[in-house]
Amino acid sequence: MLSTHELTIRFGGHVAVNGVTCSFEPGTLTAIVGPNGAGKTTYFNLISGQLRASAGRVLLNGRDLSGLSASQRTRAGLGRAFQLTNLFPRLSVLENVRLAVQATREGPHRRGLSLWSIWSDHHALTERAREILREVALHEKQDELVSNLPHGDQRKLEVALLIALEPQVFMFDEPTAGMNAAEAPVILDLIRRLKADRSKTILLVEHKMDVVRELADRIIVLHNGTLVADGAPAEVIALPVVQEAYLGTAAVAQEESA
Amino acid sequence: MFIRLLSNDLPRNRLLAVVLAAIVLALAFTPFIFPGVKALNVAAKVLVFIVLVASFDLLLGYTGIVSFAHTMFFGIGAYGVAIASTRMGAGWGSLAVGMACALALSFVLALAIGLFSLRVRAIFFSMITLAFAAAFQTLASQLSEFTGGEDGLSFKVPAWLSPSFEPFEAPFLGVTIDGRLICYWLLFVAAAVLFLLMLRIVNSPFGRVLQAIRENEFRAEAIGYRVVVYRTVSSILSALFATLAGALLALWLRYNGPDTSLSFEIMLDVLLIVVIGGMGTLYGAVIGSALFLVAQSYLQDLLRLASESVSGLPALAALLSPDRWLLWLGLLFVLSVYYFPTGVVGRLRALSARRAVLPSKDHNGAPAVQASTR
Amino acid sequence: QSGEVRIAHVYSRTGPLEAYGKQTQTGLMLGLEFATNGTMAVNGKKLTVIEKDDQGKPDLGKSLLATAYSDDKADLAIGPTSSGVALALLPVAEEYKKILLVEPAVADAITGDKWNKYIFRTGRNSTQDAVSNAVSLDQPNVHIATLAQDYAFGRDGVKAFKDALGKAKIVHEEYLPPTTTDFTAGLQRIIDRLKDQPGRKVIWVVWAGSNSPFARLGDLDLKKRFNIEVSTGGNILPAMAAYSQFPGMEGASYYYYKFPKNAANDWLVKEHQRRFNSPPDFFTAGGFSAAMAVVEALKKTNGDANTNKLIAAMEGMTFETPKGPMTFRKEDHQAMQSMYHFRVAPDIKPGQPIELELVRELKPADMKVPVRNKGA
Amino acid sequence: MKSLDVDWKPLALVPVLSLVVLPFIGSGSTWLTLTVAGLAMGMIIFIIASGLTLVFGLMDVLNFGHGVFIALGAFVATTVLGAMGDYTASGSLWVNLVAVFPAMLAAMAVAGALGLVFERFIVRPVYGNHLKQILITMGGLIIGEELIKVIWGPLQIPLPLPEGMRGSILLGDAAVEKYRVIAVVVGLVVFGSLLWTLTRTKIGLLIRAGVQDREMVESLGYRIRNLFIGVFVVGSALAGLGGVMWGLYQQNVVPQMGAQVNVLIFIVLIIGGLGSTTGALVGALLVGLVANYTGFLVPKAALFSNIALMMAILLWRPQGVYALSR
Amino acid sequence: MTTDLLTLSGVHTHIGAYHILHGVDLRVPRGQLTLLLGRNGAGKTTTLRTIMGLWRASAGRITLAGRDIGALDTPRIAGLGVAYVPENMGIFADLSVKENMLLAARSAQRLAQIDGDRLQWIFKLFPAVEKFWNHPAGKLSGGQKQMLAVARAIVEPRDLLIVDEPSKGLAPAIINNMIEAFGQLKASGVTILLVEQNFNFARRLGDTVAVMDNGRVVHAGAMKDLAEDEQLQRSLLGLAL
Ligand SMILES: Nc1ncnc2c1ncn2[C@@H]1O[C@H](COP(=O)(O)OP(=O)(O)OP(=O)(O)O)[C@@H](O)[C@H]1O
Ligand SMILES: Nc1ncnc2c1ncn2[C@@H]1O[C@H](COP(=O)(O)OP(=O)(O)OP(=O)(O)O)[C@@H](O)[C@H]1O
Ligand SMILES: [Mg+2]
Ligand SMILES: [Mg+2]
Repeated sequence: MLSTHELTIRFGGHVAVNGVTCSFEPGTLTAIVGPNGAGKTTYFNLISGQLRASAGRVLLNGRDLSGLSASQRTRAGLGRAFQLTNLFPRLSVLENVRLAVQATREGPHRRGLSLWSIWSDHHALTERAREILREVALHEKQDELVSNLPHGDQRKLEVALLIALEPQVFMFDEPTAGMNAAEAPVILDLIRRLKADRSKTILLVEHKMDVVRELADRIIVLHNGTLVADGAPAEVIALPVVQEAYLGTAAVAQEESA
Repeated sequence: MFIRLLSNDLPRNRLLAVVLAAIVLALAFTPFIFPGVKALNVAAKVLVFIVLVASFDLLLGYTGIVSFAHTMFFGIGAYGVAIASTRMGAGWGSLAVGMACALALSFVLALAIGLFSLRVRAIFFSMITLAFAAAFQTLASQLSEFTGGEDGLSFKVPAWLSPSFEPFEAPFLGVTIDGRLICYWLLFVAAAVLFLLMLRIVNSPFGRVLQAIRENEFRAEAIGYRVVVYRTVSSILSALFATLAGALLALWLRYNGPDTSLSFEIMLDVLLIVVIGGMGTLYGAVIGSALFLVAQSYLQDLLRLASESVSGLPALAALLSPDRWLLWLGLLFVLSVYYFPTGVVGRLRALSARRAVLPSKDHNGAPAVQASTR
Repeated sequence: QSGEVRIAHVYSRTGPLEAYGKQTQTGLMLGLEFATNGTMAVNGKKLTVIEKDDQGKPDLGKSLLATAYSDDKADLAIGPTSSGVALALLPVAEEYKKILLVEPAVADAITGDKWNKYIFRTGRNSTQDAVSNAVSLDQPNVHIATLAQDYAFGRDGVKAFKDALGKAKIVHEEYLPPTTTDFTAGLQRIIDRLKDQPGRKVIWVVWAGSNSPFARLGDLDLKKRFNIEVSTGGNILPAMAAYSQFPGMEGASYYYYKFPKNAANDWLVKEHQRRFNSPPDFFTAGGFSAAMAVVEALKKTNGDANTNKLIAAMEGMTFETPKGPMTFRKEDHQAMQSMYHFRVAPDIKPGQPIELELVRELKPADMKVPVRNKGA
Repeated sequence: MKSLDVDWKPLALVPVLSLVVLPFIGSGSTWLTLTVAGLAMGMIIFIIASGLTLVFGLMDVLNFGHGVFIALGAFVATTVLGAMGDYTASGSLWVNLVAVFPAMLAAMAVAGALGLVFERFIVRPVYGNHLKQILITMGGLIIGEELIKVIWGPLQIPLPLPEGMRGSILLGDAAVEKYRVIAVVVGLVVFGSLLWTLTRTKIGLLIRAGVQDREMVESLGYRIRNLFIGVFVVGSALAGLGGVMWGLYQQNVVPQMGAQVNVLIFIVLIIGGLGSTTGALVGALLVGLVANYTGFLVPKAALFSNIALMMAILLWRPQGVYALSR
Repeated sequence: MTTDLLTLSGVHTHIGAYHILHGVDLRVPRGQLTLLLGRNGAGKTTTLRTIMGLWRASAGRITLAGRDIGALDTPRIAGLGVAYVPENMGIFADLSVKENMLLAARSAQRLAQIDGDRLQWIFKLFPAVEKFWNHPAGKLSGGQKQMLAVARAIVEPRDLLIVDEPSKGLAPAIINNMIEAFGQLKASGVTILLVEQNFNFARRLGDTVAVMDNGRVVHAGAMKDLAEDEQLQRSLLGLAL
């Protein structure tokens, strides 16, 4: 189980995430919503270790991760896909995934610190990487350079890397942004399948409310860095604060209260 | 077997393979094919530079670290052998001691630099190493007690490797085998072994992680690799190989001084060779070194011919004067960046890969990937 | 035996010492021409000069000299320009058992502890430089502060200078980084030490390079303010332009074209002026001397370029040069030669072309130059 | 407003440093001599470094060829001043200026013109790629240096200081060279005009934006090409001016002088925080002062004073005193 | 009677060796909002970039207010009164939000010269712009950057506004503001060319619509015809919206 306790970060005077305490059970998909700049991505960054919290703790299965670096947290079981794609552009699609698979391996070739073995001999890694590419329907492009891929395929690969890491906790940050309606289903199906495996904890940041409604077991709402609502999707969406500040159904959207 | 020796990293282009094979054969049989002291000296220098440039490529091409302090390690290796041989007298023992001390010193310095490199921006780091390399050179000439100062050290090597050693009476294939040639072949074997070792390293899982870090350090960290560790290990490895290259140089020259192994000019040559050969392709080190050093060694002779042929035109003759060979070297710098952005190896491989690489894309060969914050 | 004698000239045709190296080459060719009366042959043997550009790099120099001796079949070699290169070349001459006539590299060690029997030198060594300067300054009640570059060349120079002084007193030694550009601190230390000394007060400068302290020394008006004088050795003409700030300054130099009066120098000055429209300089004279030494030696062996014969001929040999007669000392093969105690024209204005006056010719006998190659 | 907050600490470093060493030096007049000379030296260094800071700070171009423009400026000055012997020989500073001023203008013009060519053929293909910039500008440096040798010859050329600028101003026992006072004035003028252009006009903003996303700047309707050329030309011209100042200071010029000052300039830039004009000034002044103080107090350490200073500053602020904030 | 402010006829564009646009014909009527739809990779972005002169058309003709702009360079085209919000937003990350805005205001040398009322209007639509006024723009959240990108394009009045996918990553409330903003701009006479994936957004704003596929415009007509015709949607866009 993943949980955060009073997680806080300040940038100068600006508190981007403010005392967020929350826990996430395995087998549930929690959607995190909130206005732009509410602190959703920052909250992810704090959990996965890209940013150091000014205060508060992150716990995974009772283990305190707060002092660990991003790479250590990944190895502890936190997996993260990014809002803006963030890949190895001049390596092939297959190698991108293979690197992620290798990162999870233990034993003599542990994380590639072995200088003596030859990379291309690691058939097991390659097989696993191919398997994952098939899952996201990228196997036909495995030899392309990532920099030559269209945007939608890069988003898919981003998700493939996350799967390759085999984490306990999956964090998706707007996985379908910039993907058109015809392509998004591949990713959404994948998330659905992950969800079916009851042992995984899934966190999803998403602005498209139809997607959220369909996938989420639970919604939490961040606003100005604070957790303002938490509950079942239908309830949360109905809350006035969510309606006004986020969905903006009021005739003129309210100014963000500073 | 052969493929395993090359760590499954083949030239991937027929022309490239032929050229590489030709270079290796030419180097192996230089004493028979190209008689004369000059040719042998050039060939020996090529061997040393193959190791030096490849070790720099490990850092630059594979890890994306731009360091100007690489010649520092080269110098340490050369001084190690030179100082030990001067103080302890010629002998295999002093060679071993000198190398061991040099490797140890390089290890410590590279560790420090590796750890330091994480604190500062990439470009900042390169300029700091520039200042450091200059300071180290000053230091070397200041410690004249040990290093012989500006004048450097001339020393003797084990008898087997010195010119006066002639084990066979009769010439072999018209060439008298002497200590000089034995020393040359020692260099050849050492360079080959070191090169294959480096090829192995870049093609190991470790090497792949280095490339990942070069491409996107931020993401490499995010999928669970500790960038600090990899960077540091890579900078240490490359320093150690450079140190060995320095030792080979000293062994060959039986001389070392600040200008010979520490000067910024060598750093520039190394940079240029990496670019000409092709960054991030160890084979580039072989092709680049051979091309560049041969050109450099015979450039003045060529220019002499050229300027004599245009002696009617004083302005042109002044430009083609052998005294102005550096001018042409400078031009080579500029042109190679213009026309060989991916180096000879990159060019050849792109040809056979037939995967059209967009022109706009090969202009972005910058190793210093600026990681975004998200 | 072939019909020619092949002479390799290894020098800095390019690189930091390009300016010096080229003078040597010019001088060498003129010298051969003069010494052979324009025939460029001795005893019917043609003299061929093979040029090698060491670019100021010792390692390259080594390789070039080896190439010259072996691939190019040079009978003997002359050069190089830089001391660092010269020291690296010494073992090569020994390996190939051929003569290396060092000109103009100055390091003492060349004819000192790194010497071998194949090494001769027509150029002056650091000690000769320093001693001649010492002789020109050595008077009772003279207080001297030295200013030198902080590396072997500077320190050796000061040491030799100090050893040669008898009556004058050194009150301070200042060593500054070779690349110093702001001399304020160093000069301030010197001034602080020197200004309250009695008698004649002199700052003796030994400095090589374009970042010279003379501009600063000039601006400080030391003569007027503290009655402190400046003294230094000679240099190439462009570098001596800075001396015009010190009218009346004294020192000792290796060569200045107006000083020596002999046939060789007269011819050299006249021909140089005619062909290059400028007077011959420091290193031109050096190259010229080396040429005369080689021709003289070959004449003695009747054109035989065999190394051992040449060595035998050259040891103790006295030969004419633009600086008058020189003699290769038997023990270390260093050419003993005159130096010139000069004075900058007293009425010169700063910025004007330099003009030197001869105070005294310092003959070899006037200078005690120790032999330092014992044990080599 | 945030942008008005000035970070005073680095600026305070200069006076603080001078005061701290005062007791160690002891003599007041010696201290004064060293301090004034150090500050003035710093100003000269600033002038030669300013063009590079500008080019790096605005265009993110790491120009190793900067030294060529310095050398070129100095060589042009030898030619111009050489032709105006009547004016330089006069003891009057004003008459001297009649010669020096055109020499400066000519040096800046020639260096600027070369900058134009340099930008077109050397720098333009490599915007945005530091490694290639390093390589190609290094090539430019070598070519430039060799061309100078072709034109002016490989020899050192004297560049005597005009008569009226020689000598020192005496303040009690302390001597301040006249030329250094002139350097301070020139340095302040350069600094002032740079700062004004960068903070009071939109040009600075535009160029910085152009480096990050050139297409966007063009889409906003600005012709970035000309601006880039302009900055590069100004940077080169400043280097030319620096060359004149440096040459007059040394009183001679050599073709290698550009390469000789490269490392020094880079150290100044690193201390200042790559690309910051104020930082470069602070860095240059610190380098000037520290060189003099250590040179006086512990001459042995003077060799490494620049590096030590740089390390100390980086320990305090890893990005230099002003990290890219102008 | 509407005239066309912008027209493309038979425009071909090559990127490197690739032939991307195969003869695009497009008309953008003055004072209206024209939507450009199409699946990923259809060539929408390429069309916009070609209009801006960022890619050069290899054949065909582009006119703005009757004038051929095919040969003009980007600054010139922008100078004719065109504002552009690129797909990647084109934020100057190292500059503050304020400086980003100042640069977009071409006629203003200093902040004080920007029309204050207009600025207030922008602040109201995109509160993040005001809130982070002095912050480096690179530190903004994804959605905040998107707001800034649009805010920049409208800081001064322009005749033609070209926007590439402004709604991606925006919270629903801000999407409403964006719709509001485009509505007001249109009312003030600005012509808008918009690429948008979010069909709801598109439907509420569009007057005319063009659908692209494979580097060609395969359908052009009034928005309401498309909005009401599910059959047409399915055939053009691959799904009903
Ligand atoms: N490194 C940083 N320095 C300063 N401020 C930051 C930094 N990172 C984020 N912020 C600020 O923190 C706030 C939260 O940003 P965050 O990216 O978490 O928003 P978000 O909820 O993901 O928004 P969006 O939906 O637009 O992606 C924003 O106001 C942003 O400007
Ligand atoms: N710089 C480029 N180099 C090569 N091909 C490119 C480049 N830019 C775009 N393309 C190709 O051009 C085609 C059209 O791309 P474009 O970006 O115009 O599509 P789009 O309609 O805007 O798609 P999206 O909805 O994903 O933004 C795509 O196949 C794309 O891969
Ligand atoms: Mg976000
Ligand atoms: Mg698009």
